[in-house]
Amino acid sequence: MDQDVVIEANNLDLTFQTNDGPVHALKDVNLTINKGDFVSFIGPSGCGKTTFLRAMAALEEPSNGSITVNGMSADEARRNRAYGYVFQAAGLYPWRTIAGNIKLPLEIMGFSKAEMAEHVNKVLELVDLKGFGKKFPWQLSGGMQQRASIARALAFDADILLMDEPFGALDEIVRDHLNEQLLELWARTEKTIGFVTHSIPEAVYLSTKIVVMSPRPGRITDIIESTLPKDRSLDIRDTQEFIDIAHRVREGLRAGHGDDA
Amino acid sequence: MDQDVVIEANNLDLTFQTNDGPVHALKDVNLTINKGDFVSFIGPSGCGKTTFLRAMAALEEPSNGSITVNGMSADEARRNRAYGYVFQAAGLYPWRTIAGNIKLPLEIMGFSKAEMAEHVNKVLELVDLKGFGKKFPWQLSGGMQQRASIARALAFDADILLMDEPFGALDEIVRDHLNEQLLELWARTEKTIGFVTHSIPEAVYLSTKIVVMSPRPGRITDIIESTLPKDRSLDIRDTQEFIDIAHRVREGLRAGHGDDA
Amino acid sequence: MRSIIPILTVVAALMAIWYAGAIWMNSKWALDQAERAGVELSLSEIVTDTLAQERPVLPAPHQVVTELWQTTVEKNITSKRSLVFHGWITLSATLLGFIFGTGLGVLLAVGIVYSRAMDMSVMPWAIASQTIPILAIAPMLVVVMNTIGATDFLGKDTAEALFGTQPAFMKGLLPKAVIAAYLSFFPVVVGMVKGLRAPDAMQLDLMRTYSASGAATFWKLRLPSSMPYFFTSLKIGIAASLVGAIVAELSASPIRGLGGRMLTGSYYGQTLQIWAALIGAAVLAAALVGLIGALQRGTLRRMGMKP
Amino acid sequence: ADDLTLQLKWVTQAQFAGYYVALENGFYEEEDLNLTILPGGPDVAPAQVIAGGGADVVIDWMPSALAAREQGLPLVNIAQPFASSGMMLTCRKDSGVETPADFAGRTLGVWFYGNEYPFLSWMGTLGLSTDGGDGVTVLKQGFNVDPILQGQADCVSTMTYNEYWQIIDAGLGADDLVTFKYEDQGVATLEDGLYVLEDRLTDEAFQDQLVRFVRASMRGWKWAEENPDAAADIVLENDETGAQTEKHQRRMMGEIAKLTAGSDGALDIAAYDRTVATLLAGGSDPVISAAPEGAWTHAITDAALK
Amino acid sequence: MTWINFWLANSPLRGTRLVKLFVPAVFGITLLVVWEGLVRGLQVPNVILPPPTAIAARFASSLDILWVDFVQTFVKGALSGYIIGCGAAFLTAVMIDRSPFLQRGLLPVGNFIAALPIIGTAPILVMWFGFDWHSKAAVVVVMVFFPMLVNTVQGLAASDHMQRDLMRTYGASYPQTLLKLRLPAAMPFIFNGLKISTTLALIGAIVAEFFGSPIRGMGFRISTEVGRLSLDMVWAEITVAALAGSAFYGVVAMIEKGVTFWHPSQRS
Ligand SMILES: Nc1ncnc2c1ncn2[C@@H]1O[C@H](COP(=O)(O)OP(=O)(O)OP(=O)(O)O)[C@@H](O)[C@H]1O
Ligand SMILES: Nc1ncnc2c1ncn2[C@@H]1O[C@H](COP(=O)(O)OP(=O)(O)OP(=O)(O)O)[C@@H](O)[C@H]1O
Ligand SMILES: Cc1ncc(C[n+]2csc(CCO)c2C)c(N)n1
Ligand SMILES: [Mg+2]
Ligand SMILES: [Mg+2]
Repeated sequence: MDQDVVIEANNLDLTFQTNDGPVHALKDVNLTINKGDFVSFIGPSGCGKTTFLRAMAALEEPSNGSITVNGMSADEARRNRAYGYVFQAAGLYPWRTIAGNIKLPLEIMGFSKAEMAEHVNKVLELVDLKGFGKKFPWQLSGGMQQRASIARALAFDADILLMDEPFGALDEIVRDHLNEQLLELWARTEKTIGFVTHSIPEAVYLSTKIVVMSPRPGRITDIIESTLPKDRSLDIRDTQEFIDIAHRVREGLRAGHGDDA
Repeated sequence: MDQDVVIEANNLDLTFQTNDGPVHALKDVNLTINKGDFVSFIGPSGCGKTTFLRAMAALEEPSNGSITVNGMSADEARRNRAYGYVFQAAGLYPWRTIAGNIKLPLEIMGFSKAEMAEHVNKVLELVDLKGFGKKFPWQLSGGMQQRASIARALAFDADILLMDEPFGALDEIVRDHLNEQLLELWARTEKTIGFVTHSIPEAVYLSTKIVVMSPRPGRITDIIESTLPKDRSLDIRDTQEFIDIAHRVREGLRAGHGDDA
Repeated sequence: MRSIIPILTVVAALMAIWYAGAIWMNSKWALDQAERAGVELSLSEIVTDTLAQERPVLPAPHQVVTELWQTTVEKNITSKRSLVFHGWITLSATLLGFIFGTGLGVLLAVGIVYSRAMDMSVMPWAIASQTIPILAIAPMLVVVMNTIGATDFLGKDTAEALFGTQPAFMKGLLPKAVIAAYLSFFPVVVGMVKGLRAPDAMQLDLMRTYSASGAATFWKLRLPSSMPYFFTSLKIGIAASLVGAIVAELSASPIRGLGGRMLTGSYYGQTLQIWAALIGAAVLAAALVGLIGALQRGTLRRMGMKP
Repeated sequence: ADDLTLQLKWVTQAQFAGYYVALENGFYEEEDLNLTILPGGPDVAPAQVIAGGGADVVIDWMPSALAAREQGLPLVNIAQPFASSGMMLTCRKDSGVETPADFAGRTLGVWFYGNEYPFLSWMGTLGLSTDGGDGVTVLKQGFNVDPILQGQADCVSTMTYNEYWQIIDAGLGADDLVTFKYEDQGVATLEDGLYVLEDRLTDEAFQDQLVRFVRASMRGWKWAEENPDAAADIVLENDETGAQTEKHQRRMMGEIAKLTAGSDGALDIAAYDRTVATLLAGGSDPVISAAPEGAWTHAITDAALK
Repeated sequence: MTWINFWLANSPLRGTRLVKLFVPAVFGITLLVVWEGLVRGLQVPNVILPPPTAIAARFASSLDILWVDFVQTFVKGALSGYIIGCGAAFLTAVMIDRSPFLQRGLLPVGNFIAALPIIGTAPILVMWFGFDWHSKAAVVVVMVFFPMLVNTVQGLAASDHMQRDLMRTYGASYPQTLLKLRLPAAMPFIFNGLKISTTLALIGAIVAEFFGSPIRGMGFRISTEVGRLSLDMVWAEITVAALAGSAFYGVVAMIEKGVTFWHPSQRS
């Protein structure tokens, strides 16, 4: 079991200093993610989901406690290019076309020209943006930009995918479609995925593990191991098991809100 | 009846010229919105919802056809400050605090100091951001930024509210809460609301009229007049009537996607 | 082309002001002269006199244009009396200095952005360097460069081997270019430091998730984001470079170029010659700035920055 | 041929005709010298150039050369082609200045950059302070005579051979002006002389080069005095700025000839002593504090004029 | 020496004010020591480059002259010219920003006029405005105008689409958009111009004095003392210029930090 641990957070604290006092974004967070896990993070807005994901990717420095990835520090893992990261906002570079944006990580990681073209085409198709490769970001709708940023993270084969509300700006049908695609990709490649979402059904449908968080200070209130089989179709959402898990998540979420209202 | 028309689009066409050819964002769009309507726009990503909303607010110039607001041109209406607009991305000014951002329209419209403070407090509370007034945008989570931008649009009493996926980055519970708040506000103030969303239940729950759109070129494929009573609680989502309407919307949406896949 | 009419309008307004100014400023002299000669001048006499003085306080535009015409079109461009010849002397120092200066400026900016030690130690001294009056150290610099023999571009012998005779502009080019570079590197440093720091946190974080090397972050993120600042700096930098070249011409030997023309014009009281050189320099500056503007528009359009 | 570099005090003009004539007519070549003439300018200090090794011989005015000597730069006068001074103070008659007694309270334009010493000595002997008050108000005059034309100064410094004529050219008549020649006021100081660094004079080979250089230069000056118009034309040809006019240079050559007249190149000791006395007499603030030693030599001219 | 700097700059102390002053000081002292060593070692004549110790001695013994010159050149000439020039450029930028017609017409012509080189304009401005500080201020005005104008115009165009659209939805008037959006968004650029102009102002005021001046002022002193070969005095004046200029720049940079705290380049 032990060699399968990919991400491990121990007593993680993270405090931001701001102009009017410190903000405790994460407090005493413990979590173990194993290889091949699909972990969803859910919780009220501002509870620290993004901060936690960023800490895993070594984009934030914990104030206390430790976080290890693949047995090394998060920062070493970052330097080994262990992550594909999708930011909450699309964050495309405005001076590059969509194809150029997707190509960016490939250029940096030294892919060949031919490989790049192939990867770009593949992921553009995956997110349903074929034909938009030559457009600039501001010529795309909000949802299209978000899909482009997903494509950018998928273009290279990182073992760990960290996705911060990737499907927030998409309609149900595209979302369902991308959910299926993502599950398929995950099953095929055995990636480890950390996934922030606000949609309870999405979290339940996708995850092997659901982490419920609550704010001020941000902490984990519940960790739900999914009992659903790894191989899932969309129909699974009508099963009692699914509904039960969703219920438990909703309760956790509500409790988190209660604290504070 | 006729004097109640607030927004009227006639044979609206809108084409963007891009580096690789024109994009037909809107084609032959006709729509009438009456005073006090709550109109939702739903459709696949890239179908022109944002563009349509922007055209109503005179932020885009139609290539063809006309759009009138309160009997005048959209641009005149804009200059008469008829709109409150929530953009798809938060778009807060980084040099202003959250409270400062919310104050912005009030300053422009010449509110007094006392009024400003009052309005700011009220809407900060409404979107559950009390205590964050003094923070700068980059110190807030994505969802908090979006709520701040909603607060900014609500801070002054525009007769027409145009909201582009305002609740996209919020979790179910906050979302439900804000949905209720919004309905309450709408019922109390008789505002006319244009609302882009990707959530079918949200569209059905909120709207008196649901506009289903489909892409390439962007056009209206269905307009559904809701038969739900104006006074709604969240429980209404379990009624058959609600489920029927949702079903019709889903069908329309699926048809739109079909065109293209 | 749409800008032709506005430009012409503004130019016309300017000319009107200029003519009025010429009459006003030169009239004192005309009246003075008349008084000493004991005659009364009518208004029209004043106007004709003020617009045709040989040593006007402010020459009339047509006088300057005539002088320009005579010293450009009507002179062989290799003649020492041709403004084109002198313009080229100045331009060559400007361009060489600009290339040095921009190169140095960009390098320093990169160093400052990437190394905290450089940021803290170089920046204050770069600022201090610019507060040193260039006209004061230019002569010292010329003397020193003269002493170590670094005055000609390529050197006389090399140039002769390459071109037969040493092209005139190469003689004494280096000190002028160094001074031009000295003035032009600073705006580039300031603008580029700001520009290279312009990427926002998320854009930088993206690079960090790729564990991008410093070089990759530079080429793919910092440099593209700095482009608007870069071009603005270049525009100021090339104007500064021209000023540097002209200043340097006062301390260089032999005295020539547009700066030399201004100096000797002033020394021999040839107001028209000063103005012709002045306008010549401004035309040069405008052309150079315009060129960079065109480059900027082209680049930014290719980068999809503006519809 | 031996390479030799001469740094002029100012831009190429008839003031330096002798050297250009000698160069163009091959006088230096005949002496087996390969002479390079470096024109000066407002921002070129000949003493600094020679200190930096940029020139072998420089042309400078004696006041500034002696001041440099006091600063620790051992300049030595090896020849003095200019016998008399061309410096004047030129005033507008309508300003009311008629004699030096009228200077008090006036605004006077003066050249600085090492050219101010004769003026300061003069004011010293007149007992006028130069920092406003009951003395005179001094302006640092630019390159040109604008201050007097614009009425910003009552008097400006002029040279007989240049600035004075610019005032005339500008339209003021000679009878609108009052001029005070330093020669006439008894405060004349020696102008354009040839200076080298003292320690190099011990080098026999260099001495020999200087001898040939001075000989050829004086030949040039003689020729220029005899053929003023041709000399002016030679100057014009060597002017890199193309700014000089024939009229002005010919007239300047004529005036210059008056200043070089009477000099065979050898320094006149009486004139030297008078210069030193003037500089030492500068009131409370003399230009030099003690009579210099070894600031001149006749060795070169003696050999050259044999 | 250098390694001290690298160590300090990367040590945990790096944020402290002390280190911020110390690091450039170490660099500067290194420079001065090398200078002193070179001048003495190579026996460079004092009339070419005096050693720092000689300059310091001269500085200390001439404080009264240096002060008078400083007031004449910096306070009267540079500062007033800076304020007028930057103000005028700023207003021009705002003015032509409002009118596309003027923008297309005035910007190229404005660039053109501002590109007139100081060597040419200084004698003319001295002729027009007299010998005292007024003409120096005028030279400074002409010199700082262009950099300030270019930066401000560029800055006023720097707000992004959505930020501008927001203002449009409020039906904001032009002055409101200017005040609440375009100016704040332009601040990073405007401060760029202001910073570059600080050094230009000082240079302009000093250089202008070469073309005629009363007998005080930093430029007057420099040009006069070069002619007199008192290079130590020249460098003492240069030191004053460098100190005053750096302080001037530092003040503007500090204000910038306060005003544009929100810009990514100011957050690290
Ligand atoms: N400024 C622009 N220039 C060029 N094309 C544009 C521009 N803005 C939008 N488009 C194109 O117009 C179409 C409609 O875009 P719009 O933003 O209206 O979509 P949307 O329905 O809001 O989608 P989403 O749900 O993803 O936000 C898209 O194909 C988009 O690429
Ligand atoms: N750079 C920062 N400086 C100061 N405070 C910050 C910063 N980033 C985040 N915070 C604060 O940390 C807390 C957690 O923010 P985080 O972005 O992790 O929330 P989240 O769970 O991702 O919320 P959302 O669902 O709205 O995106 C918030 O209270 C936020 O205000
Ligand atoms: C800055 C400046 N300094 C001196 C002069 C005057 N000047 C011109 S030629 C000459 C004689 C020396 O060759 C002198 C004293 C000036 N016009 N400008
Ligand atoms: Mg978040
Ligand atoms: Mg949209």
